[in-house]
Amino acid sequence: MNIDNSKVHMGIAHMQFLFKQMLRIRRFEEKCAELYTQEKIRGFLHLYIGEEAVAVGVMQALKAEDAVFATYREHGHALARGLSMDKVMAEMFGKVTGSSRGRGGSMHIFDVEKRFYGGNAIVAGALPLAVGLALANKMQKKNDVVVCFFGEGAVAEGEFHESLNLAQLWQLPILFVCENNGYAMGTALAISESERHIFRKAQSYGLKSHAVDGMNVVEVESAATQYCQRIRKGDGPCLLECNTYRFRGHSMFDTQLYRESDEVEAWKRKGPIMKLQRWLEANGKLSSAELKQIEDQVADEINQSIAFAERSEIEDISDLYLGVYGESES
Amino acid sequence: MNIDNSKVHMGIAHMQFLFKQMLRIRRFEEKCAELYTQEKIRGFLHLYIGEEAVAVGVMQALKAEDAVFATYREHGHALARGLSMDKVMAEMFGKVTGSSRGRGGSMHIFDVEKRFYGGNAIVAGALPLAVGLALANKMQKKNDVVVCFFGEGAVAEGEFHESLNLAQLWQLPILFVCENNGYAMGTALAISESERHIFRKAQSYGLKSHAVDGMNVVEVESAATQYCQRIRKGDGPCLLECNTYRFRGHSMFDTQLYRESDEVEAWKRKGPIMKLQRWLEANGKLSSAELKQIEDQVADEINQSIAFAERSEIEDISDLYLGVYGESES
Amino acid sequence: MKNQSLTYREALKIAISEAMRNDERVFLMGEDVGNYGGCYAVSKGLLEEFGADRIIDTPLSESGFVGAGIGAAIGGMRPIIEVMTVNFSLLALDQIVNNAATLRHMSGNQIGVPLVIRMATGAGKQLAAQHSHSLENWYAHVPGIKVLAPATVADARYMLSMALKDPDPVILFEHVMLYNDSAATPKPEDCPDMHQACVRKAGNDISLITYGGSLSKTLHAASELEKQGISAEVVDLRCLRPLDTQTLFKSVDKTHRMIVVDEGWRTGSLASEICALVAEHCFWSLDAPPSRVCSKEVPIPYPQHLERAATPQVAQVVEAALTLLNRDVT
Amino acid sequence: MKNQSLTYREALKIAISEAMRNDERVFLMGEDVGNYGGCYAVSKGLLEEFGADRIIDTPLSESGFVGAGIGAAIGGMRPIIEVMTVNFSLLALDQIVNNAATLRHMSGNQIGVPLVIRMATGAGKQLAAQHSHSLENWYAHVPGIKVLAPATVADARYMLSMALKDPDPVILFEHVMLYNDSAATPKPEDCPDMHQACVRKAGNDISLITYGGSLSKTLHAASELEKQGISAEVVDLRCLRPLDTQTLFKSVDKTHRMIVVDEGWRTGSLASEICALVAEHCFWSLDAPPSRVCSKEVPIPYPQHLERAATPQVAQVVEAALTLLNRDVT
Ligand SMILES: Cc1ncc(C[n+]2csc(CCOP(=O)(O)OP(=O)(O)O)c2C)c(N)n1
Ligand SMILES: Cc1ncc(C[n+]2csc(CCOP(=O)(O)OP(=O)(O)O)c2C)c(N)n1
Ligand SMILES: [Mg+2]
Ligand SMILES: [Mg+2]
Repeated sequence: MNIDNSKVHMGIAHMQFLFKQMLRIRRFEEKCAELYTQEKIRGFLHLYIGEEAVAVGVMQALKAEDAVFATYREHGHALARGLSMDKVMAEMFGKVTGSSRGRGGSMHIFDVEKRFYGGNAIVAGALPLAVGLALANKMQKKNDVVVCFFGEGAVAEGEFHESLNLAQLWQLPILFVCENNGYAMGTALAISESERHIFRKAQSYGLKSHAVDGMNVVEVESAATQYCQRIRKGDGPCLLECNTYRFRGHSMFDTQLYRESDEVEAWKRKGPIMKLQRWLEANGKLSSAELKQIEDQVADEINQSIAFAERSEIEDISDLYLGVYGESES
Repeated sequence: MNIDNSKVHMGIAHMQFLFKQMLRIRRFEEKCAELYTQEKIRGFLHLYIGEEAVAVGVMQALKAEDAVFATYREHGHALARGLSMDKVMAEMFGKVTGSSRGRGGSMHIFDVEKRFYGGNAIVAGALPLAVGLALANKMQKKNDVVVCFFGEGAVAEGEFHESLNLAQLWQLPILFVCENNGYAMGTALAISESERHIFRKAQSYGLKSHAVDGMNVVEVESAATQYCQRIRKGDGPCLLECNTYRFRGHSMFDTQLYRESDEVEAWKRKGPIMKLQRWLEANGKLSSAELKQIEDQVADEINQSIAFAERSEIEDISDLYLGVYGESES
Repeated sequence: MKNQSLTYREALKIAISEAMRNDERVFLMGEDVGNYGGCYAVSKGLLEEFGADRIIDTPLSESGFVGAGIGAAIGGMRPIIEVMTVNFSLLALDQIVNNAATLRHMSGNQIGVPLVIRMATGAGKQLAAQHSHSLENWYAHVPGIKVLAPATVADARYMLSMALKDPDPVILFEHVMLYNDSAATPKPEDCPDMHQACVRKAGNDISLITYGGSLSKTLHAASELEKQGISAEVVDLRCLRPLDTQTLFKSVDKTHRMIVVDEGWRTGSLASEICALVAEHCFWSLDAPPSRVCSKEVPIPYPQHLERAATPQVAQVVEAALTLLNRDVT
Repeated sequence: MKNQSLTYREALKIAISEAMRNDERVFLMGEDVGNYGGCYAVSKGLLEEFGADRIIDTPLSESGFVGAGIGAAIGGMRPIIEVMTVNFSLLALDQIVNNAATLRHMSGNQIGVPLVIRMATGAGKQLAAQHSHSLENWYAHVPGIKVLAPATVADARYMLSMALKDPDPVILFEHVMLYNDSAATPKPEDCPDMHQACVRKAGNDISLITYGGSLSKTLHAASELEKQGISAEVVDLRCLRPLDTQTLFKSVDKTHRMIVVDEGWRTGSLASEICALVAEHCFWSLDAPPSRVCSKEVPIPYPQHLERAATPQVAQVVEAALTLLNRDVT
């Protein structure tokens, strides 16, 4: 793993932090998969396992004022953005203490305090929203960045096209992050895109864009940081393509007929957590005691979140209508 | 005007034919504008005046089996495709003898015998249809070309994006023709597209594409012919960008606040009919007697079409429901 | 200045510019709202007053810019989005239904979308099947949004500012046949709260319930009935979601007979909803079945006689009333 | 082989493969219908049998591939288009309403669109607000299309082939909760003509009108009522457009009381239409107001107790019936 990335100078503490963030997501989701089979979590559950470096890397580039839009595969983004694991777990349990009062579940985690705008289960549906929030920022003369995550499958949707064009025409402060994991459900990139380099598509709208190894958290952070700097200066929107892979099925229902296990295994060997761990270990920056400590901390946090979710109440049915409409200003 | 286009060898008779075709459209529409002020024609009326070289040039590349999809600005395409002027005029009058029984009016001229599939008043709405017809052709192992016309304004719509991607992925026998007249209603290209070269956008999907002078009918015919040959060979979809200009407003309601009359005048001096006429004259291929004869023939045809439309009946109200649903096969 | 009269179009323009002067968060965005002056000329002159930063001409990207409006509302602005006509709003429905209407509830009441979407609706201008829809009832079906149908100059003048004060997305339908209507300069008291239905003419024998573009036809029918000694009450619904059922039921409980006049296609229309409500709640006070005068179930055709035959007309309302009252239909 | 039972899912698959074997114009197209096997596993195995030319995996481009289906139908094919769920069909509505439903009439009966669009619908799987819509009534509002809601395994088995013989676009709604239902191998005679409503249980005291995913709940309610000595008739509408009003009115004229059970949001629902029709046509034979059991007017929430509270349940139907019959509600 190459961490001699010229553009960013990272201390060891930060590298360990990145490692822990990715591990939190990984262990959290492994637990979610279990909880799903126990029917504690229901509906659709889309795991991010294998792709943790993307969310964790990108979030490092953001400030508190920046905003994030994600997809239905957003546990990783929520945790990396700093949402409390308790709230996220409670949301998956459908409890009223969840980040969206339990109404959204796995696909609709929101936390406005963290400027985390969900959780959107319509593929490409969040792109226009992100463009609009960036427009609001620009109109209010704010330099804050809006980040919008989406999969390579979303690129085929008309809303991708409309959104990139608007963002570039209006020179908006927005970072598009394409998580190219090679598949949209069972549809391989070659079946969904005539141009398979998403960054080239973005360039065709005039956006600054390139692709990075999405399994390398350092590379992702470095690229995102540079783009965010650019965006904050008012130099217009960028798109970062992160090449990555999901190790699990699309959702818990997926029988994965569409890909060979060899392919999955090959990608697993490039796993972002394992590689960073090996590098840290090889450089003497992660002793087995330290590793155990991190694993224990993560396990504790997860266990606590489950306990919290378990003991939380479900929303009262009499609140069903709460928030269909808001309260009038005047 | 450069007609030494290396790829196509055109006889003088053909050049005269092109001239007459363009003149038919021009005079027809000038008359339509009059008839509109007389309230014989109603609804929206979008004139093609100035852009005749595009439809006339492209249609020369087509065979009877090929299919055409156009926009709400499609009188020119209909006439150039060989629809009877009587039927087209009657359609504009809303008479039952019109090409669509008068139900469509100016924006919805259909003639299935001529494989002329309208007349679509939703910007970019015909692109997916054209892709589908091309798919049907390919599935039926036919080499026929589907041509789809649309304005540069349509390029911003998601359906443009989805359609080009599908066409290229599936290697369909389709020719997209972008009539780039610089404006979508009052919106200049610079306001609607971050990439102002439409052919470059097409290239970003992998389509073969380039731009031609849309005021030069010979150049348009030549380019369309080459693309159609390519397409018939099974070499996949192409997009031809034709740079052109509409001399009149977007529709009869347009007060044209958005452009300078200087600009309009400058483009008028590049008018496709005038230029071809001058070239023919300069080369001794169009005597004033011949010109007069052509003008007379065109005038006759138009007068006849008006007489036909005038004396035609309107559809009986009892037929209102005809064609909401078809008759069952079995 | 006294008794100066104002058109519906002017009233809307004044409402927009007033809102923009009073609140810098308000801006207007849509296709051709700026340089062209608005497809129905509502915003003519506003670009000069407010500049291109607040009167934003968008590319043809309905889903994109409506979604961007939603995002901008989330970001603290108060956007007025103009979708040229309801016909094109189909392209933005995903954003309206899956995001605008849903975000507040789904996020557990964290996110509001204070947004106004204006669109033209209805038939009458001979614009044929793709430009003549009345889909108000589709929108009225969706929890989370509000739907207004200003039918008078006063409502055009004041409903928009009420809508802008609402914390939720409000869809404002402007019937195309109303723009040229004029009336004496309205005063705020001419416009009751946007949630209220309004008795436009009091009567005792029968209730005629209507909204939007059908109000004037219905009032006309009421005066025809008056000549035949029948006292019809005309209720203008004004707010199509949520419905002011109190005013509705009060009228029917008084007159014991009801006809709904609605330009939507009959099946699944707003008229159906009104009939269902009245049948449920006023069943015992009805002296005759509720009745609907709606559009015929055909795509609206271009020619005037067929367009008229397809849409509700005064004579049909009169006839329906006479039938309900067991009077001879002349 | 005798009495072998079949799931709803299998019945659909058999219907598709049978159609494809019998008619080479038939093909299946949609997101993940091939390699993945269909998002609800309906088409699993069909790719192997028919190959990628007839089982076409599309990119995420709902408007594009639905439009392409319409174009292919015009071009002589008989496409079956799968839109994963009705929620995503919003992205394709423009194509369905402005093209599929409209082309035949608008072209003066020249063009037919023999197309079947299948989509999953409804709540019950805890998929939350963006994945649980029941928008059948939106489609049932539109002239030019037909709408089917197979509620039984037999209908799943045979309605599709009837739809494929229809000369017009047919939308087929498959409720998500039905896919695992199973029944003895159905015979063609178990499936009446697709245009007919069906009395699923005869009764005399009250008519329960329903369709699709609510049929089993309604039958369940009817047997609960039976236990209380109330004889309920259950009518399955099956075809939502055009409606079989004859069967509907006959039932109500017999029982004199009616409840409609419909998973759509109450306001503007199909239930409203049925109530309106019955109020108009059976007014004098009704002994009590018509009544509706529908979904609550909220975006459907994720947790099971709220999802249940938001959608029609057996107990509510029973209660509504007892109320209408003036029985004590226990
Ligand atoms: C508009 C729309 N169409 C279809 C779906 C169903 N669906 C959910 S996720 C998905 C695949 C998306 O793939 P991609 O964008 O690559 O993201 P990934 O799941 O790989 O992270 C599909 C087809 C949807 N949610 N929204
Ligand atoms: C989806 C949609 N949005 C808006 C309109 C209104 N409209 C009709 S034509 C037009 C401009 C289209 O411009 P362009 O594609 O460049 O074609 P041109 O008129 O210049 O030939 C607009 C905005 C429409 N018909 N359909
Ligand atoms: Mg993917
Ligand atoms: Mg143009």
